[in-house]
Amino acid sequence: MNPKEIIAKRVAKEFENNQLVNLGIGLPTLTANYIDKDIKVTFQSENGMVGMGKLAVDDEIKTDITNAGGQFVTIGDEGAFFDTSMSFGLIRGGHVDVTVLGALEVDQHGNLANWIVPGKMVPGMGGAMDLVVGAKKVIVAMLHTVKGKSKILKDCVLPLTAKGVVDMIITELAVMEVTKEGLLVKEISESISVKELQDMTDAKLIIPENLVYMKV
Amino acid sequence: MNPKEIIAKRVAKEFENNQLVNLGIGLPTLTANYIDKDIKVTFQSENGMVGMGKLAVDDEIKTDITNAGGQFVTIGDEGAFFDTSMSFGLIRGGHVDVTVLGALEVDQHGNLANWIVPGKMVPGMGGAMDLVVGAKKVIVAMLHTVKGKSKILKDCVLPLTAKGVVDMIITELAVMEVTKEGLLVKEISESISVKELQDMTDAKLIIPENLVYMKV
Amino acid sequence: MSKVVSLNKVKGLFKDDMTIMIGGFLGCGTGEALIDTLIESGAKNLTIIGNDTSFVDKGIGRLIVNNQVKKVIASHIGTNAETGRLMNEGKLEVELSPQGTLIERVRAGGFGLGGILTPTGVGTLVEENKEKITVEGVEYLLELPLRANIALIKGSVVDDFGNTIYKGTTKNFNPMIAMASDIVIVGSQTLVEAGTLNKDMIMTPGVVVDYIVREGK
Amino acid sequence: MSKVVSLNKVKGLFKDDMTIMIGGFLGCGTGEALIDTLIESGAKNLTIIGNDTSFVDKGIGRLIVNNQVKKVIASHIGTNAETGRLMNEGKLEVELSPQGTLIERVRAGGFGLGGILTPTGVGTLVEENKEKITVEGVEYLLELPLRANIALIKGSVVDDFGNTIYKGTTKNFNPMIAMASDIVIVGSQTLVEAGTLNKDMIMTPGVVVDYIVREGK
Repeated sequence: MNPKEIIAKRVAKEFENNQLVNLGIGLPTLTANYIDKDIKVTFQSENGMVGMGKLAVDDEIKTDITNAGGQFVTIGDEGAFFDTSMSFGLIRGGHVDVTVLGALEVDQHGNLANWIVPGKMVPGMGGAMDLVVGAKKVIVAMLHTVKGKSKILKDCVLPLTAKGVVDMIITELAVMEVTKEGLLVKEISESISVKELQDMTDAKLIIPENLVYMKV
Repeated sequence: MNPKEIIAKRVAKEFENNQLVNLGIGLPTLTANYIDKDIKVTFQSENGMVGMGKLAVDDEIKTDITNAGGQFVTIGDEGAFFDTSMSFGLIRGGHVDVTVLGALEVDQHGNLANWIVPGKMVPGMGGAMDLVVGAKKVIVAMLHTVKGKSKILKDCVLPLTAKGVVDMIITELAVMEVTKEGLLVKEISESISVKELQDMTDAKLIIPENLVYMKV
Repeated sequence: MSKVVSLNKVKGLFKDDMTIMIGGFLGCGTGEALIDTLIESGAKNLTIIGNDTSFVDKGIGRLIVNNQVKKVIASHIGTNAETGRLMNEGKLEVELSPQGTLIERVRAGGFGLGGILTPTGVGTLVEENKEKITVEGVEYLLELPLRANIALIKGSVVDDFGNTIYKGTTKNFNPMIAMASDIVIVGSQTLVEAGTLNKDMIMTPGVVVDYIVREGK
Repeated sequence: MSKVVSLNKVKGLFKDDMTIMIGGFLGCGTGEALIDTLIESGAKNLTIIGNDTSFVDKGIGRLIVNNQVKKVIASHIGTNAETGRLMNEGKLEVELSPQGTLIERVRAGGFGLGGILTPTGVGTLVEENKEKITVEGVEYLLELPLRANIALIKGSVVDDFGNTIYKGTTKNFNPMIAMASDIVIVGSQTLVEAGTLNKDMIMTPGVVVDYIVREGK
């Protein structure tokens, strides 16, 4: 299993029945493929629908039904369309149970940086700032390191997307919860030791006695 | 012609083609009966529609279509239904061209008092405060006096509905515009002299050279 | 688990001292079966948020007459003499809010806004105890969000996932109230299967609805 | 006088230095015939308000490529490399607003609000030069209204009074933009007679629409 698959599979276990879920583009979107059959969640697309289904193919395509990436998608029986004002009412108003996003950096205070890449073009925050402020649970799903450097910091260096909003970080190596005391490791990959995990992480990790292995 | 009929007929002349109009209950509602056939206006009912038609009778009645007084009404081809948020978006956002309301008192500064009757029950302002603040043109339609006392004051005594919002006052005796200098009489009833009009009015009236008779 | 339940089931949700938002404009768009159920529950000291207190024999008006209400937040109480009488006797607290302001406060509560600035009420009694904020030379009142424990919604056509269509002028406060309450109960005039509604007509998506009961016609 | 006019007629409305709001999300819900017409008008130094700058060959993106735009107010410009390039060369001013904030600013402009308080952007670059207001211990940004001279709307089904229905995800910014502009032009995908639409589906009432043109499919 490649690292992204591990992350997507583990994130998928976080979803509970009847939740409204918003997935960021890229890796977060992959998590939809691994949700247990018994768990029924509804997906929101912030451009204006709930009940979003898979990408539309062939005669499923309706040019008036797109996702937030501009791709043609389907909509399920439980779905509804609405305008941007309502869509962000759902988001900022706390009606979205879980949002899953990638990050450039996240820190032990739950701060998140994922919208400005230094020296690169600034694409704009789109709906990300509202999503992480509004959703009841914010899960950052990302590789633990980039080019050998930890993406989990004591304090974010890049411009923030939001302050203190991240609830959980899921990487290919660990599942961590943001607590008032700092980053609490809930699960660790069987492939590494606690010391190795800490060595690969800039932020100080809290290791509980009941630490378990990460199952995917 | 009774005084209320005079007022209603004169108010009806203020409407222009394609305007969106909101009429208060009572005398203002009567004005709809006197609009020139060539003038096509659309009526808003703040409980959630534009294109409101006449009261519904017999098999026109649909229990899901009511006006702001709770009566069953019809809706025209140009009409649409919406929720209260949209309805007051139209009102406060300046999309309503004209609103016509009654008043307990109005003064030379354009202040309006029409929601608290002293010593009586306070019914609540309903949509009136939003309407007079938001509509492009606010016309007060009322009898000039009550029990011999002027309702057009130098300064309102009763609690205000809004400050400086009235554009025009139409009574059975005169048509007056609120200007920065004070109340400018535009038209006067043939039945009285300028002196008599001033005697029946608490506020100081400005009488222009080109004063004309009120035609209904 | 289906969201469609009996009126008896939702009766158990009503508790003393709760804040309840109720849709409707002079009763048009109010679920009377839900009002019956709230009366049967006997819940007391309620704070009710709605456009008006309707008439003595209709909608919110019946809760007032039945002395279940401690406080009302509304834009108009003039059609229900009991509201005024109880208020004057000191038995009922009434907070009046301009209609356009009231719906924006409910919307702010449901849409996660900290408040809105409105020109309505400036220079009147409405501005008492409120912060005034000047933007580009114009004064506005800062009006704060409203939320409730339970919302009672009336839907004209509702599917069994809770997606709701409102016909005619029954919309009024219903769609916003459904966004601003912890528990949302929809009284369905007509109940259909999920997937059969026109998805461009749904004003309240089922994802915010907790319970669906059957309203009469 | 009918509101239904030719594209040539509305071309004359576009002037240099105007602020124009344009509906659409990555081009879905943007009237391309109206974009064609705005391009043909040659109007320059425009300020464009919309969700994004789409792609180089679609919607707002085409106006960027055609160098008609002085300033963009949007939530996202990442799908159109030209926007970034012109910005970096100092030829285009870009004001980024979080998507939920942007639509609330447009709504405030159209609904007569002086501003709204949002928690979004607190503690980030977005709060620069903005007033912070604390309500019940929580910090919010005061975000101010946006308005425009002209709104370009795309309607799926439009009647000849201007009543507009939006299908699927073409709604996005269109209904709010139609409320926040002095002149509202609707590009109709399908044009029908007034009175034939389902009045519970209309999101933009014809009373706010000034001109109707025909869009292709």
